[in-house]
Amino acid sequence: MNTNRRHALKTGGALSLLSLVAAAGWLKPGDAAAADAWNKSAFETHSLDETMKALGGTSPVPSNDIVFFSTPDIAENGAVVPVGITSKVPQTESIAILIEKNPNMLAAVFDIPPGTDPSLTTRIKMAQTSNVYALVKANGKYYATSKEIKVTLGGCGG
Amino acid sequence: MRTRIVGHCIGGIAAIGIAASIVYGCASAPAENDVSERAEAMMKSSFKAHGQATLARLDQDETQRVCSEYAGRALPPAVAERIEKANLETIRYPADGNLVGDWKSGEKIAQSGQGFQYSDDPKKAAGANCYACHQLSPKELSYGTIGPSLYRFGKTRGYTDETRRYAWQKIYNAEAFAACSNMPRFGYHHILTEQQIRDVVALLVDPASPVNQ
Amino acid sequence: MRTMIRLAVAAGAAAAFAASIGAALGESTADEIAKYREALQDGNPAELWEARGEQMWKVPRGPNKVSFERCDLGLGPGVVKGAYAQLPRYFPDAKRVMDLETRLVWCMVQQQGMSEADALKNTFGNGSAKRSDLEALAAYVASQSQGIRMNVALDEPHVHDMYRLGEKMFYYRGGTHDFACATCHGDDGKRIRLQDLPNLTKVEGAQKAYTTWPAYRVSQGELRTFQWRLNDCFRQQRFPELAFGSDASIALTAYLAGRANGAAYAGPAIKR
Amino acid sequence: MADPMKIRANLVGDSTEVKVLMSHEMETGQRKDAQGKTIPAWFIQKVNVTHNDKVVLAAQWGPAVSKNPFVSFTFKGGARGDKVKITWVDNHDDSRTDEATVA
Repeated sequence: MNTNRRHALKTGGALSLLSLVAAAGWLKPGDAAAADAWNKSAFETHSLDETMKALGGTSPVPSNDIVFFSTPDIAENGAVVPVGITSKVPQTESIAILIEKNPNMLAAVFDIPPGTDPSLTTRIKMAQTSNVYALVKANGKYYATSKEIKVTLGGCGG
Repeated sequence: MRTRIVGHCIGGIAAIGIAASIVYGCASAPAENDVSERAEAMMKSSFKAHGQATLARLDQDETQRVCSEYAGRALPPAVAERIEKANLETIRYPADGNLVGDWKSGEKIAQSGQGFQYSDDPKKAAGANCYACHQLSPKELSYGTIGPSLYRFGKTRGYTDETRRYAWQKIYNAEAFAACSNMPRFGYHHILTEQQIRDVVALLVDPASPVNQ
Repeated sequence: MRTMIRLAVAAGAAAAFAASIGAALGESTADEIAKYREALQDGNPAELWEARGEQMWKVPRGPNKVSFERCDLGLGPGVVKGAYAQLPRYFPDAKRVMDLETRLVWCMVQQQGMSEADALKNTFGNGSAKRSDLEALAAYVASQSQGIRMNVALDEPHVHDMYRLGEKMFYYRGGTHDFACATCHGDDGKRIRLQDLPNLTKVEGAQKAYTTWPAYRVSQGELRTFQWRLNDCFRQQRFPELAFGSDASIALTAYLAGRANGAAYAGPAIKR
Repeated sequence: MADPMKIRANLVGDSTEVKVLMSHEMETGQRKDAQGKTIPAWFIQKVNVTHNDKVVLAAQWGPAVSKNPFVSFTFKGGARGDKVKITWVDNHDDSRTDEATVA
């Protein structure tokens, strides 16, 4: 099971979560996310099975045009992990952050209207060392990149 | 002399009068011993018992007292020798003579810092928190440097009876070898059980332990 | 987002940290942890506490409906600018050396008419259900000393005496683990797990450490004051609990603040 | 009621840089209290940023966004004195709107 999961993720299984999300009608071009109802099902995806079931759309294309910045490889504390993402993919419409090993994979989705730079920073929680995906929707298509962020133990009482 | 002193009423501290009046009564360059005594009295009135951490924890044994007195300065050789000798005498060995346990369990003990804090559950086994101060298994990136690296402890020293015995003694009472060492005396203070010490010894001296890879 | 001073301190600390552990850990880990700390500097939630504290400062409080604008932190009633950089200090009206938190409690009780129990409710906050007025007030007052050099009056006899007692405490070993403050904070270039430990016996170490408290602790999602810092150090030392505002807490604060004299205050900071 | 946000909006060249800190627990619903009872989830779900009534950023969040959230981003245009307005709504339907002036 575990091996399967890992294998699937490496071959883009996790990224297909976005297809699920897209299929659920989220991230419609030009929409402001806040105007929509909060997308409960997308934020409660926590196993690959769920994602697999929803495999309908195309998987995101790995892209070197999506770059993490101000995002360390090692976090001193998992409660606050700074993440910065810039997309150079033309016509970027939205940027999402997914954390593979969190109880729920999807952390945040930002819709980027025309006129706003496709670049932002925020802070996320990570339960453990994990791959973090930056997923971009541009001109109706999905692109992604990922990096591993290590979460370290700290303190004297630990 | 003093009217109402907010801080002193905080947390139900009583009997401050004595310590405090001394504090304000002797403001001009008191003798060093006097400062030590007043500091101790001040601490005893400023800390409050909390769960398993009772005020008795502030009572020092001879080793603690002498090490506090030297305040980080080098000890005269005679004093250091006296402390080391006294601590060496406290070391006890397992009745069955077996000093080496299971390194896997030792690794867990080395990772855990639980135990003896007032916030800890006293019913749970304490850890040794070795990684807080030492490098051990190279797989653990998050290690401290207060103590020396113990990576390849057994491999470097040889897998001998002498090495195993030294590891036991050092964990049991580090002051037996280095007076005023920063390392807790895990056996002397009963922080770890006999079996736990065996397991940590194994982590250090078992050729199969990740520490010796 | 903050002043240049704060950024400069952060960058300096990050560089020093990278240098101190680079050899032991491999450059990459040290660099990445330094990067992590740097990335946190831009946007410090301590500001949320400062804003709440500032608002609280001006509002009439307690049964007497008196605001903190009557509270004398040592530079005159209501004067906040630079006050933190001179604390702890001796207050003749209380006949006692006080740190910021103890003085705020004194003003709440003596001027605003609150009971001590009320003033000391939630000294250490825990989420929105248990918010600490003291932490917010301390964050605000401390923020008003940014860039101002620490100047604790060590020549004042009461403060000097507390400084000496605090120094003794710093080296006092006890408990089940034989720990003293000096166990972890008496040497250069050491760390516990990955956290670098300031050598508080050296002036530079004390300056770097003291001038960044209060601080937002990302591990707790709370702003913590120096009283909390000491309280939690002793918990981990396996000592009994250091009482809030006790003489021992103020003596140790006087020792560390006094050793930080001369350094520009650079808090409230953001820390692991 | 929720605490005010801390918003900064600064003109940098021909763009406006927005940085915001929000006061919120962002409780995951995964943690347990001292009695072993699960602490219910409580987190911001939607964020909307407008500049002169035009949306410049819209977000949906799960509970994996850190406590006391921070976001920074940049949009083209803006002039000193313009208003940047930010609204968040959490899963208790509590919400908060604050405004900052572009400096």
